[in-house]
Amino acid sequence: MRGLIEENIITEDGEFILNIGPQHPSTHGVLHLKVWLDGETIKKIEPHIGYIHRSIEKMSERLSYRNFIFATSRMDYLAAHINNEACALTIEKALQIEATPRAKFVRTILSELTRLASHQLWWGCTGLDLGAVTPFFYAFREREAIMAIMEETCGARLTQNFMVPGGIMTDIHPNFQQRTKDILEQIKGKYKEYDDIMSGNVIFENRTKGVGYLSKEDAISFGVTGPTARASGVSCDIRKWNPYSAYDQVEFDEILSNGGDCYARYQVRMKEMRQSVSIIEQLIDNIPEGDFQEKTKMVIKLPKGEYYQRVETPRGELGVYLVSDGSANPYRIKYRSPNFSNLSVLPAIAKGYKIGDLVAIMATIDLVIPDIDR
Amino acid sequence: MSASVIIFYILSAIVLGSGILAVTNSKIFRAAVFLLFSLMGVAGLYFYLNNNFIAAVQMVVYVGGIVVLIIFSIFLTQASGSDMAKPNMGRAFFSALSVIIGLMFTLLFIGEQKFISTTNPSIEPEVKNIGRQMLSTTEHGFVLPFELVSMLLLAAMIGCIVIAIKRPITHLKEN
Amino acid sequence: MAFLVNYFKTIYKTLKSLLTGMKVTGYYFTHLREIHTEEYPDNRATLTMFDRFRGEVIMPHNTDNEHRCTGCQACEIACPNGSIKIITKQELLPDGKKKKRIDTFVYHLDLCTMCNLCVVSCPSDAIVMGQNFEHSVYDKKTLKKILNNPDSKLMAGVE
Amino acid sequence: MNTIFLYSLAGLATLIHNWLGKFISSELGLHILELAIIGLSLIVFLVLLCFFLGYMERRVAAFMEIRLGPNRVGPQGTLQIVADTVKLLFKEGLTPNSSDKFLFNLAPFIMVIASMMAIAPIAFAKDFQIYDINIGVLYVSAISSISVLGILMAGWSSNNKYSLLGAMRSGAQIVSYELSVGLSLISIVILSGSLSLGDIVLSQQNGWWLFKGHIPILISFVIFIIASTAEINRAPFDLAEADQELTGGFNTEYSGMKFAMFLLSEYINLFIVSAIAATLFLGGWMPFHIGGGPSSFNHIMDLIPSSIWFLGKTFTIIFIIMWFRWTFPRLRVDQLLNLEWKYLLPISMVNIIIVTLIAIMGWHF
Repeated sequence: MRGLIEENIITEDGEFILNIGPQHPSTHGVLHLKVWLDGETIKKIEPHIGYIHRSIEKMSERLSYRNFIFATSRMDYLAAHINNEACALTIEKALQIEATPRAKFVRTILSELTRLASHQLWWGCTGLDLGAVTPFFYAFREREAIMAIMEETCGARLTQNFMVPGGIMTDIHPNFQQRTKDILEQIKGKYKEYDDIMSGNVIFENRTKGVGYLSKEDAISFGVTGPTARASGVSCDIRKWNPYSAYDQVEFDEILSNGGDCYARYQVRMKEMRQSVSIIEQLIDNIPEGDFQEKTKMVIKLPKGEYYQRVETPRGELGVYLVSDGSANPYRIKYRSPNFSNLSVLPAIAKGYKIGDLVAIMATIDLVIPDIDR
Repeated sequence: MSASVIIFYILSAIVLGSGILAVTNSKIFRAAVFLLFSLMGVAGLYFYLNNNFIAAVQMVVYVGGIVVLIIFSIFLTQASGSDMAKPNMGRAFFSALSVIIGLMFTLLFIGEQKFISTTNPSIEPEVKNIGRQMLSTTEHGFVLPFELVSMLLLAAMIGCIVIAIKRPITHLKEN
Repeated sequence: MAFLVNYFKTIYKTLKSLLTGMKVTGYYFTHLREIHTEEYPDNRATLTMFDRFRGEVIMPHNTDNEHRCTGCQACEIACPNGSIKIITKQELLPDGKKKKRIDTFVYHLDLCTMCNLCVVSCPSDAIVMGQNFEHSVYDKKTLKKILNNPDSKLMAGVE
Repeated sequence: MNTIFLYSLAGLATLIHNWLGKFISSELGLHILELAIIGLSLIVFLVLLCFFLGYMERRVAAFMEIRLGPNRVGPQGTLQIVADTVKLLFKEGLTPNSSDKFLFNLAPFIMVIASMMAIAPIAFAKDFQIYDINIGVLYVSAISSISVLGILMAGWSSNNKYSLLGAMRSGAQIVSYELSVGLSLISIVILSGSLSLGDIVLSQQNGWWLFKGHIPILISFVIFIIASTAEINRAPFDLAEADQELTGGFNTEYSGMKFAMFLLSEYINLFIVSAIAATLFLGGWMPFHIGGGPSSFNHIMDLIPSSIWFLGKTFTIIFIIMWFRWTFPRLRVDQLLNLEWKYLLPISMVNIIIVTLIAIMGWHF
């Protein structure tokens, strides 16, 4: 018998290193965290990424401007619409055209529906990570209805690829408006249930309050964006600061909180869901008639130059940096993905907490691993 | 040989066998597990003697309390997996000597002891009787042993803490 | 005293919140009509996909075994993954002219991401998205499909 | 008030004993045979019980999660758990190369033996008890302390860091929650004046302790349910397993039949704590009587067999514990210990003083 090799358990310095991932239930993907532990307390975290790198940026250099958009659906697969929209907006910016008003409205509605669906999934997964299995199914019930809208109008549930330069791919389905209104009513009726089973639950509150504190300064210096940063008091909503599509035509609040802990992040997202519902409600009855797509050339060639467009995904700021050399293919594309920056703050804020807290922190940062690696 | 004798021998074999294994095993965790079996065998002997209350207390105190504490402290020490170092010859000699002397001492006492079967009725382990006996200071009272048992638990706890204290691990680095 | 009041307040709040949570799950336990399970293989007979659902690329043929594909290869260019390959041939028309016609329309289902770009780019609406989504096969080779039927012709009037 | 018309199962045991006595003359042989019969029927009963509990848990979970649950194998999916067992039986039981193989293989057996031993003093029906030990309550709590050793052994011998952390957690958890369980059990012992489960049931002839003992007993009932949920490592106290944090904790490395044995012991433990709660607080097999109420009502209650009463109460408590599991998030390890040392233990200590006062003054009914 080889015996128990104590070096396996504890290193020579007496350190206890736990490898969380690449396959682990609460990393939501193939993220590998090397965690130095002292008992159950985290001393240090080192994220190891790259297990799911698919070189989407490099691949896009080979594709035409119409074609490369589809690949971005696979980055943050929970916000495929918004990723696609970012690319379409970049191309429109370079071509100096704008999408038709109808397309703008539909884009905004679809983006907010995506945000709702993404936050629903996040809500369920947060419960799941904290050990409550049931909320996951309640979240999926509403998410399923949103996915049905996507399927009916866009043709696909997750990787829709509905955005094209100049507008949307096809016109909306005749049922689109009615279905959207129905789902909004359904979600509005479920707010109380969500609060009853999760937000107000004392175990949940104790698990999240005061856990994973992220200060405003840290949030800014680590480049954290999205609800994670807004929970620390950083105003960074692109929809407010740099409105695109139809966001300049709707009234909504940027949800800010000064808590900085997991509970604040949770509350910010929960309130954002209400804001998304209100945005859709403002738009859904006012979709202007007209073309759904601005006429563009068969082969799009962008003028030589550099273009940058940013949008607000459910997880933060997605920036598309595009360099064109005047040909039909992009010269270089770089995505500034929100999850990559948000992950970078994890080692800083998880230090000193327990393993159980690490799961809560990861859940409330809402990491989507394919978006980190791209 | 009647059934009760067979049961007695089986229990004794468990107690002694696992006791010896506990002492001789070079892996501290396994030694603790064998100690556990030995103590459970003792509890079995109490059950065999129809003294259920003492048997249950044996289980609660030793199995549930002391062995768990020992195992816990083993967890906290860093060398729980590796073989323990062999004791040096001098120590082994003296400990063997003391064991032999102790054994002879015990045998001597057992030889001298006349086992008289008692005619007193056994005390029913009712809650009232247990309570009276435990808290009385008279002849059949057990308040002193009762307090001593708590001392034993305290001693076990302190011992565990002593074992668990982190030793400087310089020797590992030198190698 | 304030400590004790707080202590019992915490206990009261805790129990209340826990019971509120149990009320939700208890409600669903007793209301079985709220069940949302899709019994997929069993509901195959009644299952209808949305008409826009993108399951696979198909090429509709009419009753005369005619399709609308002119072989312009716009879809092949539009496809980001190279899942479409059009092999053309020269065909002699009755009026003596030679014209480019498709020989085989090869479609690699295993490469396709259902992005719909080929359908959108087709100038003659020759290909559409089918609703079939049960694509699992035992042999990967069968995922390479030829969309035009054997001996099919270009529909009259489509250029 | 000796108006209990319950059908007694005592005759059954005598019948079997006499019938077997016709064939076997030796006293020893008869004893061994009877022991074997009891053991075998117990194992069969427990396995069937676990099948049922497994099915029940899945269905309860599914209905709470707006799902259907198992509905493919057998009528209404009842045979799903059999299919799972067959699968687990045929699955390879892997033993990690660098594990302590002796302890690794021993741990599941320790767990199952500990759970099965604890079932001995439980009264399933009137006069139907495997062993009416005179210290039943103490016996159960003594035996249940062995199972923690099984978890510790499993966690340590797997040579896996997740398992080790799980074992550490469960050790701290079970050792501390044993106190609350013990104290809430003692509150009933004080009132009934007996440690024997049979006597405790009989002492509830004119009303269950939950009603007779006023609010303090209600409090100790709640504490018992919470603390015993923690002691059997079920959610929201399943820190030793904690799938989302420790990927299964102490049983991460187990597969096949050895894993199934952990599952078996978990369900048996669930049954035992529920049975103990039913016996101590809800009167065991004792029917529901209204003291001084209409005798016809009490008579109708007596017509229901005692085993139905016992199993009904037990499964109600099992359902409540399952309900906990499918509603609440998991506690963190420090919060778990906080709950015990800051809330449950002080409350139960004060509670036991009040119960003692009630018992001395005779305020209970």
